[in-house]
Amino acid sequence: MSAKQVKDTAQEIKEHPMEGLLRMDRMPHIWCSTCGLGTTVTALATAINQLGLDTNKMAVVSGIGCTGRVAGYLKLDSFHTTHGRALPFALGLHISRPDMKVIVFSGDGDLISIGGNHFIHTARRNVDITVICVNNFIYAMTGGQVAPTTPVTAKSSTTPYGCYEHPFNLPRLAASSGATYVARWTALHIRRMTNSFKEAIAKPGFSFVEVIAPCSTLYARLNRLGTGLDLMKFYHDNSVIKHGIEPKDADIDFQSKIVVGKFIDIEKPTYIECLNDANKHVFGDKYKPYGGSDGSY
Amino acid sequence: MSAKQVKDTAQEIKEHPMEGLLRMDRMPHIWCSTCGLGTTVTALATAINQLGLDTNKMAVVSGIGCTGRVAGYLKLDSFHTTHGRALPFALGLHISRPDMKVIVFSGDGDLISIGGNHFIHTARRNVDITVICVNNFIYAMTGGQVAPTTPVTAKSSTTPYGCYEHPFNLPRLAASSGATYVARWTALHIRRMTNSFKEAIAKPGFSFVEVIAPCSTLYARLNRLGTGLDLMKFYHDNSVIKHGIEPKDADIDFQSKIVVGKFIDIEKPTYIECLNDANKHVFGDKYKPYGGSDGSY
Amino acid sequence: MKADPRNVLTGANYLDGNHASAEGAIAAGCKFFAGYPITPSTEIAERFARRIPLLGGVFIQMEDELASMNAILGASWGGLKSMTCTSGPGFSLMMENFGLGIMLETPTVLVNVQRGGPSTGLPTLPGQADMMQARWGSHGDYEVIALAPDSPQESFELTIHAFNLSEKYRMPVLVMTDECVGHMTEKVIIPPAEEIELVERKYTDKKPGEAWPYESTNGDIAPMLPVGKGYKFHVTGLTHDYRGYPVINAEAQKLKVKHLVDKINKNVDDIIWIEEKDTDDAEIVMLSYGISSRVMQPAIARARKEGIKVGQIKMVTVWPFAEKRIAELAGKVKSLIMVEMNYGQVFLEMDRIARGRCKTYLAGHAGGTVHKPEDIYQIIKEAAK
Amino acid sequence: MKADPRNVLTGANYLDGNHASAEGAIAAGCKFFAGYPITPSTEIAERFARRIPLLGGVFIQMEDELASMNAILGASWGGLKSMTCTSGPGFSLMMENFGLGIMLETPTVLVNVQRGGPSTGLPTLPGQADMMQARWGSHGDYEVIALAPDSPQESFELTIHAFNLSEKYRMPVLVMTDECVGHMTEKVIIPPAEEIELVERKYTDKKPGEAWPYESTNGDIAPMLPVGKGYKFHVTGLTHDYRGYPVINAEAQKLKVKHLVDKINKNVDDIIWIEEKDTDDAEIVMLSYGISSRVMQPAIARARKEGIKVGQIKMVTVWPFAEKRIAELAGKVKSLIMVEMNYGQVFLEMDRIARGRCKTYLAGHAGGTVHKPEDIYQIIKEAAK
Amino acid sequence: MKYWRTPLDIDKLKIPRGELHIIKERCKGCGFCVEYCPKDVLELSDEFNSKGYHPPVAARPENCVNCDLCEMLCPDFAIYCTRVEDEKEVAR
Amino acid sequence: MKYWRTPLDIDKLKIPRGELHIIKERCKGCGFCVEYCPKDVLELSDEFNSKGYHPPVAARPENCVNCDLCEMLCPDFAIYCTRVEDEKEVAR
Amino acid sequence: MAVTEIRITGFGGQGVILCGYIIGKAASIFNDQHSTLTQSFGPEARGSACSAQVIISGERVLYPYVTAPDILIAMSKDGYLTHKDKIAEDCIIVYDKDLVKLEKHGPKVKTYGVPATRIAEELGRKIVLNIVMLGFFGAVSEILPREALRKAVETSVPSGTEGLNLKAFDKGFEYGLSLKKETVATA
Amino acid sequence: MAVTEIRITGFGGQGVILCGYIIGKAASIFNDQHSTLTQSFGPEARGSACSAQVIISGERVLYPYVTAPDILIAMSKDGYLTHKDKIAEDCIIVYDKDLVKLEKHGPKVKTYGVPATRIAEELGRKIVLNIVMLGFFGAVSEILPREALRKAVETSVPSGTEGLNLKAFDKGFEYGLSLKKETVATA
Ligand SMILES: Cc1ncc(C[n+]2csc(CCOP(=O)(O)OP(=O)(O)O)c2C)c(N)n1
Ligand SMILES: Cc1ncc(C[n+]2csc(CCOP(=O)(O)OP(=O)(O)O)c2C)c(N)n1
Ligand code: SF4
Ligand code: SF4
Ligand code: SF4
Ligand code: SF4
Ligand code: SF4
Ligand code: SF4
Ligand SMILES: [Mg+2]
Ligand SMILES: [Mg+2]
Repeated sequence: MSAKQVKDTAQEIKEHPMEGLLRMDRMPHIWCSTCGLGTTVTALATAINQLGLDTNKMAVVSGIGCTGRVAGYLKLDSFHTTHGRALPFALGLHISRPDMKVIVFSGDGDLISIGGNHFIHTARRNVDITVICVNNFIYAMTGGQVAPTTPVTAKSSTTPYGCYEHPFNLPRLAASSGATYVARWTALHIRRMTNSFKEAIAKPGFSFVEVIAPCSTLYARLNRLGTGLDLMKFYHDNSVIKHGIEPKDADIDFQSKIVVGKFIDIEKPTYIECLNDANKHVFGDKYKPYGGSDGSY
Repeated sequence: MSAKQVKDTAQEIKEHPMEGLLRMDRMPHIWCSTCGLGTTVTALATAINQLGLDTNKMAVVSGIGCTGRVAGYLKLDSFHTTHGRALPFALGLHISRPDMKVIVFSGDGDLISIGGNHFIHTARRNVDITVICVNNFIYAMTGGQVAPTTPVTAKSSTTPYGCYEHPFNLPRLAASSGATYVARWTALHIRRMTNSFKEAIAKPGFSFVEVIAPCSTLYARLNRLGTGLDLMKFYHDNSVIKHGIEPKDADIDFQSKIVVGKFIDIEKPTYIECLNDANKHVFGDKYKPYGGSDGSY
Repeated sequence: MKADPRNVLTGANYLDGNHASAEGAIAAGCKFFAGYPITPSTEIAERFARRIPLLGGVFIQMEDELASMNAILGASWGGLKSMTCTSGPGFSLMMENFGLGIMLETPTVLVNVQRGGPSTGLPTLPGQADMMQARWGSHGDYEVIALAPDSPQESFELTIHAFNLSEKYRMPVLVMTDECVGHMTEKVIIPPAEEIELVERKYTDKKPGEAWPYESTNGDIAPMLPVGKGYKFHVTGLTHDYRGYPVINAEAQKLKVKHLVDKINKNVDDIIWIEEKDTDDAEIVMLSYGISSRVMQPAIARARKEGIKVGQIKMVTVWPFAEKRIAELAGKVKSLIMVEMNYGQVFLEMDRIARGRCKTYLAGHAGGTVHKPEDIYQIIKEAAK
Repeated sequence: MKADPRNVLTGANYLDGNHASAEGAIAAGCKFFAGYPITPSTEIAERFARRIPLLGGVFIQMEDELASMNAILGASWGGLKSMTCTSGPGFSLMMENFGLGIMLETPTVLVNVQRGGPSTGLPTLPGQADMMQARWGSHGDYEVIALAPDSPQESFELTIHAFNLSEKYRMPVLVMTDECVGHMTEKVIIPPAEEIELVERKYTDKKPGEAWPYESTNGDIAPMLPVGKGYKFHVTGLTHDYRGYPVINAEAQKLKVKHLVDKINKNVDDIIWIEEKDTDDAEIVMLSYGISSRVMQPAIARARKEGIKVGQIKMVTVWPFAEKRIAELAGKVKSLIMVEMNYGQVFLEMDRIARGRCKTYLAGHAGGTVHKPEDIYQIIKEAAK
Repeated sequence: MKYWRTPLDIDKLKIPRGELHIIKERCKGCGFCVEYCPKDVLELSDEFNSKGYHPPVAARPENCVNCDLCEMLCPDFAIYCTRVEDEKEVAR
Repeated sequence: MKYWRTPLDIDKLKIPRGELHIIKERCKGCGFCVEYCPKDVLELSDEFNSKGYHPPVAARPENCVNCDLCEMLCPDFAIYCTRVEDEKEVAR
Repeated sequence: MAVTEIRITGFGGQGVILCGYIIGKAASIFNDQHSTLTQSFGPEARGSACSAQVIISGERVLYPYVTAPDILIAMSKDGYLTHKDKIAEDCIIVYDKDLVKLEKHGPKVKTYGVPATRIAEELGRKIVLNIVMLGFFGAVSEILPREALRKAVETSVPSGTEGLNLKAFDKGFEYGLSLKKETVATA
Repeated sequence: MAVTEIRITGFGGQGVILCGYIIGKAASIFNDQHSTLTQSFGPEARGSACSAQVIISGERVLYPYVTAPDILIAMSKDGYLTHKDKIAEDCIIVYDKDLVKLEKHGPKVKTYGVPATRIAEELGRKIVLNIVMLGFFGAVSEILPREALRKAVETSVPSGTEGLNLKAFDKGFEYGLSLKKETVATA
């Protein structure tokens, strides 16, 4: 048998294929066992690798949350801002450096609860930012409180007897606000998710990918759903792929089928294109298309 | 000829049929000549009168703006809060007094720009509040800045060369967030608007009526659209009634047809119904349905 | 008015400061809690959410802190005792509408479980560096009431006290605790309901049509108008007159701001609650509040054992500041030492009031943990020189 | 570095303070303005919006003030000079993320055109009651730089100065003006571009892989890292080390907070800019800033005419406070008088520093209009007794 | 509160008639009432009120059918119409 | 960066083979890799790492086809697979 | 007069502020004086009372607000009524004849009426009433050179409207000149 | 001992805090002492190091944190390594045998190992490992009456799980007793 012995020495850390995109000096990360976040990060790193983009010209911005910690682990120019404010920070960064790809990596609470206003407005403006939202149906970082995504009857530390608020359907909200690319996958749809990330990053305009991911420590535990592994399986097995479906038909109920797929992929001028077109129209040749900071300041 | 001479004496002020619902001690109001706000207020007062509700048990909450001043003129328990925050204040008021009808009267900037997050979340929760948004396509109170409703190419003091941001379609945003009643009229659709106000107030749940109204001093002037009267006519003449249309087909462009009508009217349990149902389910008879403050404190 | 026995968990409980705060609020009759999670305050909300359904109240987790602050104002006007809790970042976000509460003269309670700042700082570790923000964090002139518990027991008691003060002075009241107290678990003795005295809200006794929402000036407290009873009153965050109607001029401004400031300044003797020990013969007086007032004690004990005459004042109310008493002491003692977990905040007020009549010292700390008693001791030694 | 002539409207202009601020920003090379309208500040945004398209920059009206504050931080990291403007209510909303700017050590400029508060207050009338909020409005410990112009001319100049200080000290800098100055139109002389000195941002000269974003402590200013150049750095609002990585403990907290505070405290001599007049022989020194420092002059002139030896200090930088000089004067003069349009804010700091060595007076005002010179005069008379 | 009324006596056609009340000082001369009166009852006057606006006058009061449109459209609560009791009877 | 490869030499079927690398100390024993390995290569070991987790071992390493699924799913960047150069030739 | 205080009063939309701006600019930029323009308007919105205040001085203006104006320009009845009693003893009142009905004033007060709204309406744009008033004010007050005011008008109105506005200015000025002549004649 | 300082260390999810809570409650509520429990956990999230600290005293506890624990309960290697050197001279170390490999300690330090995770796994719920540790700690430390600890367990665990937890407690306690006996026997 020519198979070599499995190596398991820590010396080989340097060879992990994602290491170029990860801050190895910060490993191990803080995420729990069977948390879906690490998997989603791998998918993003893979997407970036596969796109072959200049990683010097990419930035990631996060708010606060377990998901928000992504900015601390990805080896790009990376900004860990305040809770809910990743998008406006990213908008400023994007406008100042339109030549860079800006990715916002945010949790469901961060992005849609406290950050909800920025979400709808940045989408409305069709700002060329890629937004990845890890929806674990809960506020994980702070210990398992209800989120605007928590399905009805699901338990959280602030809905100890079961949630009774109607949740958002994030793809629908994104689409209604103006997003030009909208997709949803579970964390186990690893290759499809990676592909969506690639499409979203390549897309000029506001692109949004929701990733349904297990929070083992809080969501799974509070709802007696087993481990994150069970949840990972559960989400995947209970999902149906429906590309191009009307987002409003993609509501998520507790423990019922999760519709996944690419829902929206349309063309619409981005914020900066609109800005340049409008000014060109008004000022003619006097106007030099806006190009942002040349990076030299 | 038996027609009497037209009376025009100020003594008769007391007889104006709306006076029971207006704070006459605050007249004249601050709104400009040919502003559409007064007309909208009359429609609301008429709706309240026609519904025959106990006006002791109604409250109106506004944020800041020309529209926000409505709370100061309607003779109900009325709260002029801070810019953008009418909805959460109203939510607290409503939950504390579920027996009362709470109406939020808000401008497009107040409600959807700075207040956008509260808008989508209060709609999501289907809180039993009636929201009237006077959309004049601009920030009027502060002197005519761009709003998230300003149509592309329209001028404002902060888009002096024409707006280039994609605007929101408010009915679509409301519907996507969870509103159970959604309608839009122009200020000149006086009887239809009144009727929608009646339906919206009667509706249990989050009801939303958008009123397209002229701002003569700023929007009309900055865009050389004549007087408020011209604009009033313009909006009305350029509108088409399409009841039940998908809200996403009701985008507004600058100077193109405005789709008006009742778009959404669905049944869904309200926030307090959900709360009571959930707790009843968990606690059974131990749970007394939540009834709020009895008003005696 | 006595507390309702259904709301009171009478007996010996083993609770952390946050859970104790929640029990205090419930005992005080709080029926509406609008909050947004933030470490290290969230347990207050969580306990309230768990306890309130069978007590006839509502917990709602709002979309953010701005919404939370406004919701509790709305609910208070609607006739429910209401509260929220937060920590530094959320406290900053609440500041605009805390000001609305001040301006509308709305009773409500806000608990800030302080952590290390600025910005996201140290979410899980203590600080006391929001004390000046508590005093000055919203725009414009106004005065505040801020209490600081040093233990779960006091978290329970001062939360009730905060509700009482909020009704008495018709304003939002702050409980400024910190991560150490909030996450410290100790025995909390909850007395029987009949031993818990509550301040009832005062509503007008005038008839609709005759009553206005702000019928008092110069710091006198006007009774509130109830909603839904035909008063059809109006209130606004704009500068307003006794009718609640906006009046945009300097005279109205003077009347209103003076009233807001006088409410506190004229009642300092009623509001201020400080606890003194060994100040009679003291040459050095240590001032502190909250957890720091507790941590300084081993250092004081050591110093006294060595014969240094150290007295101490624990400020239960930090704002308004006990100006009169401190001024008096400044004229008598050799040194005043402020012990607080920040770079010198309440210290500034002590220092000002000392007017150079004694030496003043700051025993400060950047936060992240409490002072080492040793460090405080060294400052006492220094001050005793 | 000199200003770019394309950005400078050299010559005599008739501008109000707000338009002058906008011109100052443009002259300073500001290329990104994210704002949210609010009376009485909006004209700054409006002018910027009108002027910038042909100058290669962007104005964006954000959805709210929280977004505005964050957007300018993002743009600053992206390499553009950025700014926002607001007034009281918006200032309160910006406080959380002003703290982020402090923590990330991000150069940017925030102009607060003060109006009467608290809450919505007096939108169209002046106040100076956000001065302590400027100092303490965000949670946690930190120091700020706040400038106060007294005229459109100074609005122009101090906005440029604010940009310079923000780059020099790598932090957000506040321009605390007010409605009166903002809406007051006067001649503004704008010098030729080559007479306008600008501070260039300092970027690291180390190579990617070798450089970290916070390679300094104790108040030394570390050069920034540019984005998009392969540094792949990380920054966070959590307490962090020189690498920008979060470190959640008391030691890291001490290092970081001390650094933030030292940045200012060690450089007060460079930062503080006060203008003295007649202080040499003065028995009474009047302190003031912004519009109040101007309004007090007729009163001072009148008093001097009557032989009262009144000197004056106009504080161009209000924060950091000119502690050294004021302490010096307190030891020499009979009285210090603070003239400000609030109920006593910066006064508290003056009073503290006086340490009882001279009498201190507050010439305060609730806002809504400026002081009557007569009222100030009466206080001088009182102080001269 | 007014509703549309059904004629009680169908033998006689009652033409509803209205009496107009104009509160000149409140009027801001917007012209909504003039423009949208279905019976063309109103005209803007030449007169200025103290704010400098031209309030309307009922140029053809006899035509008023008490439809309330002017009242509902007036943004300044400056005009309203009451029902005239002595209605004109018209033979069928 | 790895892509699915098309066999170059179609006469011989190259079964892609992988060499597994497990960084035990980083592993949090979630079992994703074990569960989703299409070739059932992995098992959780009995061993504890210093955090108290059981890292996987390659129980059937010869079955590994270098599909990378374990690598992509691992939330802790604790496992990866490299292509083994000396591929086994299989007669068609 | 070392210091001249001017108050212009009217309601929103009448161009009260612009009128003040032009006066201040004429003094400051085209007549080498110091001037400070401040404004006060109603509760943020248009349509309510509004007033502009200009102080012209040989030295830097320190106190920015008008206390007792030497000149009151009244474009609305409300504005006139609000401010009519807070004026200098020898105040010059310049008002729109059709909008403002004068009340009794002290003996030293001089008053000059002009049908500015009507003149503006005749010019086809009611909006230039403020510039008509301004011209009229220039002629009757004589505190600033006509050319300084004209230049200030020219450089302050929206581009494209200079002609109309200068015409309005001249109309007002001429009206003022002839009125002055009359007054002198009848004096 | 007037004051006993105890540190419990492990990682998130192991129930470290609950373990401390039960000890503190046993002392405070069921043994008429004062006790203060504080906790420190990693950067907000689970999965990282976490520790609980209990101070038991006859008087009110003033300084709330442990400085040099008299007892160290170690449920993870990381936790043990982090805290092993900051202990009292005569500290009692109680540790999970399978998770923690002891290093060298001073002569006065007493150490007691228990295969708590394995015992918990045998009981069918790995999650009760903290209660096994607790029982074991109770037996070997002898600072609190067994009954006080049992009552504290009973009133602190989620309702419905009392039986399992008491079983876990007793298992740990018994293991501790027999180990103690052994130690005494070999001593
Ligand atoms: C202003 C403010 N409010 C609250 C918090 C506390 N906080 C931190 S993370 C978080 C929620 C995280 O939830 P989510 O965004 O869903 O991320 P997850 O942890 O689930 O990945 C909250 C409320 C904060 N840091 N700042
Ligand atoms: C926190 C805060 N930001 C900004 C403002 C200033 N402000 C007052 S009203 C307003 C916008 C009003 O626009 P809209 O809601 O559309 O009402 P409108 O005046 O058009 O009726 C703004 C920005 C404020 N009062 N508070
Ligand atoms: S708490 Fe939940 S979301 Fe956070 S790291 Fe753990 S499993 Fe993941
Ligand atoms: S500014 Fe516009 S919205 Fe405001 S009152 Fe005037 S016309 Fe109406
Ligand atoms: S009531 Fe009708 S008919 Fe009569 S004046 Fe008014 S709009 Fe015209
Ligand atoms: S609608 Fe009202 S305000 Fe307008 S012209 Fe008629 S009466 Fe006057
Ligand atoms: S690479 Fe594929 S086949 Fe090989 S161990 Fe990983 S998952 Fe299994
Ligand atoms: S997926 Fe990674 S962390 Fe999970 S068991 Fe496998 S190697 Fe360990
Ligand atoms: Mg989440
Ligand atoms: Mg609007």
